[in-house]
Amino acid sequence: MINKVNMVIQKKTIVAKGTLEFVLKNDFISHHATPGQFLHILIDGLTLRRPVSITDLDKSSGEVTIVFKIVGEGTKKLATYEPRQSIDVIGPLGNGFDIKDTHQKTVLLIGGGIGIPPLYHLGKRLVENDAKIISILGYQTKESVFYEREFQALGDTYVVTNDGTHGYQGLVTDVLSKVGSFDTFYTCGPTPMLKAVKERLSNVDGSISLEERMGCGIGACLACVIPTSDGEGYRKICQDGPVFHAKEVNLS
Amino acid sequence: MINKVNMVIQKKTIVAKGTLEFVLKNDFISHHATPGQFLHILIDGLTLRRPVSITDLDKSSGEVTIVFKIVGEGTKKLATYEPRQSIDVIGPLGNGFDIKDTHQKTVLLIGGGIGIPPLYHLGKRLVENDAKIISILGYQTKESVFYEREFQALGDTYVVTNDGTHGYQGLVTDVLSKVGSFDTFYTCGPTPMLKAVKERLSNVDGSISLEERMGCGIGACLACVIPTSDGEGYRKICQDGPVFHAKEVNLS
Amino acid sequence: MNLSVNLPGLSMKNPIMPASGCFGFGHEYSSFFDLSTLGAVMMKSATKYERLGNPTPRVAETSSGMLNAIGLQNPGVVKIIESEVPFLATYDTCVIANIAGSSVEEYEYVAKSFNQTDHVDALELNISCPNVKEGGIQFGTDPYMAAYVTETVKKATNLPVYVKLSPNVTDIVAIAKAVESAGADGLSMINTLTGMRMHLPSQKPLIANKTGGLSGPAIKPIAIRMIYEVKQQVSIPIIGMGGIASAEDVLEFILAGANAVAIGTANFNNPLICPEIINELPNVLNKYGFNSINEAVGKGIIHEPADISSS
Amino acid sequence: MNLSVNLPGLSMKNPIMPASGCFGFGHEYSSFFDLSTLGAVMMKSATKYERLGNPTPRVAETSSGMLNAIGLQNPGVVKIIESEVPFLATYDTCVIANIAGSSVEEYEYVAKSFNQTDHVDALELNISCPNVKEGGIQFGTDPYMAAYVTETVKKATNLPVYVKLSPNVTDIVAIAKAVESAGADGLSMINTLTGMRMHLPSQKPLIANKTGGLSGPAIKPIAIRMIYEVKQQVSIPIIGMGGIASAEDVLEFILAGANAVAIGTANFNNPLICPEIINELPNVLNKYGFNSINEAVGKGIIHEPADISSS
Ligand SMILES: Cc1cc2nc3c(=O)[nH]c(=O)nc-3n(C[C@H](O)[C@H](O)[C@H](O)COP(=O)(O)OP(=O)(O)OC[C@H]3O[C@@H](n4cnc5c(N)ncnc54)[C@H](O)[C@@H]3O)c2cc1C
Ligand SMILES: Cc1cc2nc3c(=O)[nH]c(=O)nc-3n(C[C@H](O)[C@H](O)[C@H](O)COP(=O)(O)OP(=O)(O)OC[C@H]3O[C@@H](n4cnc5c(N)ncnc54)[C@H](O)[C@@H]3O)c2cc1C
Ligand SMILES: Cc1cc2nc3c(=O)[nH]c(=O)nc-3n(C[C@H](O)[C@H](O)[C@H](O)COP(=O)(O)O)c2cc1C
Ligand SMILES: Cc1cc2nc3c(=O)[nH]c(=O)nc-3n(C[C@H](O)[C@H](O)[C@H](O)COP(=O)(O)O)c2cc1C
Ligand code: FES
Ligand code: FES
Repeated sequence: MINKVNMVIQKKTIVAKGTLEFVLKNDFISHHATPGQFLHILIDGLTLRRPVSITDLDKSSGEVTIVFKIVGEGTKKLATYEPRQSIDVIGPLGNGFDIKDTHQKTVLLIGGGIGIPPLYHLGKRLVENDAKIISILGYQTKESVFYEREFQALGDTYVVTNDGTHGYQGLVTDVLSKVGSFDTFYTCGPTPMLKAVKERLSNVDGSISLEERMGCGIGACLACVIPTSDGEGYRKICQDGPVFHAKEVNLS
Repeated sequence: MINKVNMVIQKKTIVAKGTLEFVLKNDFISHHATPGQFLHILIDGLTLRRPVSITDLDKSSGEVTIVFKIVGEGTKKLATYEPRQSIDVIGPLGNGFDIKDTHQKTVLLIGGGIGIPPLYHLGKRLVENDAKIISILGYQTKESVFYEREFQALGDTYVVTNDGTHGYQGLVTDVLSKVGSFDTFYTCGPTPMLKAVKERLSNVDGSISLEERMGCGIGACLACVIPTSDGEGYRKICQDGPVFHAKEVNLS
Repeated sequence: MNLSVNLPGLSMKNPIMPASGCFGFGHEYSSFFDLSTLGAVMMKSATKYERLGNPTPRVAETSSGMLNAIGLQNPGVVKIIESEVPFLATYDTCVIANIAGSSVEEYEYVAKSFNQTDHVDALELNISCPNVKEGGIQFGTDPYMAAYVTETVKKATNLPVYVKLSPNVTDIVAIAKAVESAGADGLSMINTLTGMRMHLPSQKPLIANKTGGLSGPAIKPIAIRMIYEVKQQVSIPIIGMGGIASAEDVLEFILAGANAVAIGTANFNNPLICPEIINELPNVLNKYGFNSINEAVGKGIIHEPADISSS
Repeated sequence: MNLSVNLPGLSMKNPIMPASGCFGFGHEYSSFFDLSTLGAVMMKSATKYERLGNPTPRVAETSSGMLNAIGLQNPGVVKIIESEVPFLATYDTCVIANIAGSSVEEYEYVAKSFNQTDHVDALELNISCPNVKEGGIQFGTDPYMAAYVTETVKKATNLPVYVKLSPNVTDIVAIAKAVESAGADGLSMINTLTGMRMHLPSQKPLIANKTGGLSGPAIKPIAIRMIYEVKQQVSIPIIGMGGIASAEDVLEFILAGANAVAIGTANFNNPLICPEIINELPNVLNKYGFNSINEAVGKGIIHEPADISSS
């Protein structure tokens, strides 16, 4: 179920350099959203909505959290919104992570940059499902690190920064050898990272969450497609994804 | 002297239905503006600035007042601005009313609707110049009346509403016969009103302030012209006006 | 307030329809509102065979607009008739099938295919998609080619044919007159204007196809001008589109000469835009003194030469 | 950072100049900033005799743009040379005289007149003003006429000639190539797109001239696309314009193939836009790895057929 709703900003926090957390309130979204789903946000003065993942939610309070980084015109404008303002959202959108077979399994979460937010919501639901969580979180530099403690509360967490100013130095794939064994993985981040992860873990069953420029966000305009690995056509990231089986799609 | 400045909103008041008063602060504008001059206001998201007259100013406090009516997209947006926000303004623009020969003369002010605001600033300067003021103020209806008491403080004031819900019923020209004798007149309002006034007072020396859709606001783009009555060309309302000798320009 | 509009093949309860390519085949938007509220639905362009479309990125934001280069991705006319038309047929709204092709034969084939179903009320010929270059672009910018494809399709179908004009031309009136002479039952205008953006970090065009079609409020004044010009020179009806996002916009198009209108890009901004406009339209017509849509059609046209320059 | 750009007749300290018609003859803006900071100034179009222009309203707001139909109001070339050029000559900036006409003879006359002053560095031929219809419009939309007027003007002047192209055409490359062959020293592109708005209360076109020229950020993607297309087919330099409002916009135009750029509508929004962009440009070039303007020219062009549609 998808709806167009207004979400009132409850709280606005700077969680890292140029990275904001909004706590929004809406019962419809908080009741229907599953991990990996996203919101399509209308920003004043812009033609296209902006897709942002759900980072966390609380069904009882109706609160839904998003974390976003200021990268361009849209996110810059969104960052000027203040508590009590309401934002126009379509959601919850897309197909999230499938967690039904994770009971008592060990699950590796691998997130890079703005790919980290949806993994937090996923991690919480996995813990509820009695899975054991290991997280690898990759950031550019110390100043851009967010949610480190939140992930630590879920399980072992390996932080990696490109410049080594915090945690390990390097890329998320550089610490893969340290995490021990796991049954499955879920990853979200920039495409080069996803490709590297997919290659390194080609013998493990896993899921990846993808990004692409979007129009409608609901599957009608065919803007956000990704070729399937069988060469037989495209899947729509906004509707069939953003989460896919790692083997299902071709990252180029 | 013209400048691009930021003016901080000090106070925001609804003075009549859909009509707002902003008290703005800027020393440059308050020091240089003369009655009849206007500000060219940048409104977020719009391509063209919006011209709005200066209604009042106070050199000592640096406060400049504008009064505007919500008529379209621009004024609607401007009305959402709140105290402490700052607005980007070019000003003071145009040639204002010439008051140097008004010492101890009787001056008739005739304003209609959003043509009334600049006459208030003019009236105050005229009183300082020892002129006697009579005002005729025309509004649509009772709810749209503003600044009645302010004008009464300057001199005899005749209020006219189209529907007779306040003051006299009819048009500003309908009360011209009641005001007694006067030496000169200054008028500002919708073009049909200005034409009627010009016709009725064709044997009196007077000045009229005109409106036209503007581009630059400073005389460079030639958007805002008005034919001269000698048939020899155009004058620019933003730069040569908005105030003209009644006989100088052709109202069509 | 009478919102109904009757055009060849289209007996519509109101003049509002989603534009081709911006509404898929209706499924997704049907979860937001009842499609029966619409005057009609214009389906995504159909080609003879499945088309996979262009690489991504396929869209980009521009000031008051967007670029798209989807590349006519569609499952092919047979699948559309099998799997998509029956869904739309369950709603009480008119269905317009949009046809694209790389050759006259392809247009003819697809048009004939739509004769196989009872649920399509009219055809719209997309002779102007700027993102397909195998020849498609030629149809929309050359009056002879435009007339030729129109004539061929008219012979192949029993359905009324609306020809969708490209704005990327010097003389849109010439194209409009050519397709009218060739038997078009109506026009739909405008398609997108060809545009481009550069991506500074990669120093490459932002859209993988390099150029894309510009749509949205940015192009509205161009659409209104073209409809105004064409209306005075043809007698077939016009479905207007290009940047419409409010009931006031609809009235601007109608005054300029449109008989009905389509809404494209605005659906992405607000999936409820069509029903909201349908709801608001009576108030706007009323405010400006109209009792029906038909009363307002072309009312803004001043019948004298367009130039009043003074020397 | 090296911002200097050398084009025929124009030895400029930076690639930024105000566009014709949006800056008058410089007087008004000179009270906001020192005109010597500019690479060049493009003067308002000059005609043989004084022109009074069109009735008002002459401008209208549109989404991310504006319409104008000034109608080439100007005091005539003699007065411009007498009263306007000397003022600009007091600044350390290049001066480009823009010429409009209703006949080839008028262009020729005005071009010859500008030979009488030492202070004009180049001519810009406005063969594309959509608001003058006595024939002016023909020059801009027909390759033969465009070449003919270019050739005639080239013979009449010693100054380099930049031909300003109209975007209201099917094939801008054909016009560009025609004027290049006719001897044009450079191109300037684009002029405005013809547009219209309806005024709902009066049920008439909002602009007294009915149609007006659309400018501003709305048309930026169209300008970039046209420059990109033309750049690959001509070897004379291009002065780009159309919706530029930031140093990032300038770089988009340069990557697409512009050698320098002009700024029009944005001056109305912000009278300090030209010096602000000049100030910001080194940072933007630097951010994206360039050490000079020339290094970036055309860097965004991918040299292969523009179409990558997949079937
Ligand atoms: C399913 C999904 C979930 C996402 N979740 C998050 C999140 O939780 N936190 C977060 O910070 N970011 C997230 N992103 C990325 C976010 O959508 C972009 O950062 C944002 O759209 C940039 O907008 P802008 O106007 O600031 O940038 P601009 O570069 O000015 O945007 C221009 C256009 O490009 C699109 N665009 C730019 N970058 C991206 C991108 N990476 N992915 C998709 N479209 C893009 C914009 O939506 C817009 O249409 C997500 C993207 C997707 C597709
Ligand atoms: C010199 C001058 C002084 C003015 N002083 C005042 C004042 O003190 N108080 C006040 O309420 N209004 C005043 N106006 C009118 C005011 O400028 C318009 O009401 C305002 O621009 C409308 O903008 P909008 O976006 O709300 O309306 P829209 O109709 O959406 O505006 C569309 C375009 O038309 C222009 N426009 C619309 N109406 C007018 C108009 N009457 N005059 C000029 N341009 C117009 C707008 O500036 C804009 O470019 C003055 C106008 C001028 C020329
Ligand atoms: C994403 C997208 C896809 C489109 N696909 C098609 C199409 O398949 N066939 C077609 O005739 N027009 C297509 N169009 C053009 C629209 O139908 C419409 O003519 C154009 O977008 C102008 O209207 P708008 O400004 O309201 O969007 C598409 C437009 C967009 C934005
Ligand atoms: C008010 C106005 C007047 C213009 N007058 C002229 C003119 O006299 N001659 C000319 O060649 N172009 C003229 N133009 C076109 C501009 O020079 C420029 O080509 C166009 O506006 C696109 O640039 P922009 O989007 O930055 O404004 C005018 C544009 C505007 C907005
Ligand atoms: S964004 Fe429209 S189909 Fe995915
Ligand atoms: S608004 Fe530009 S000259 Fe008056």
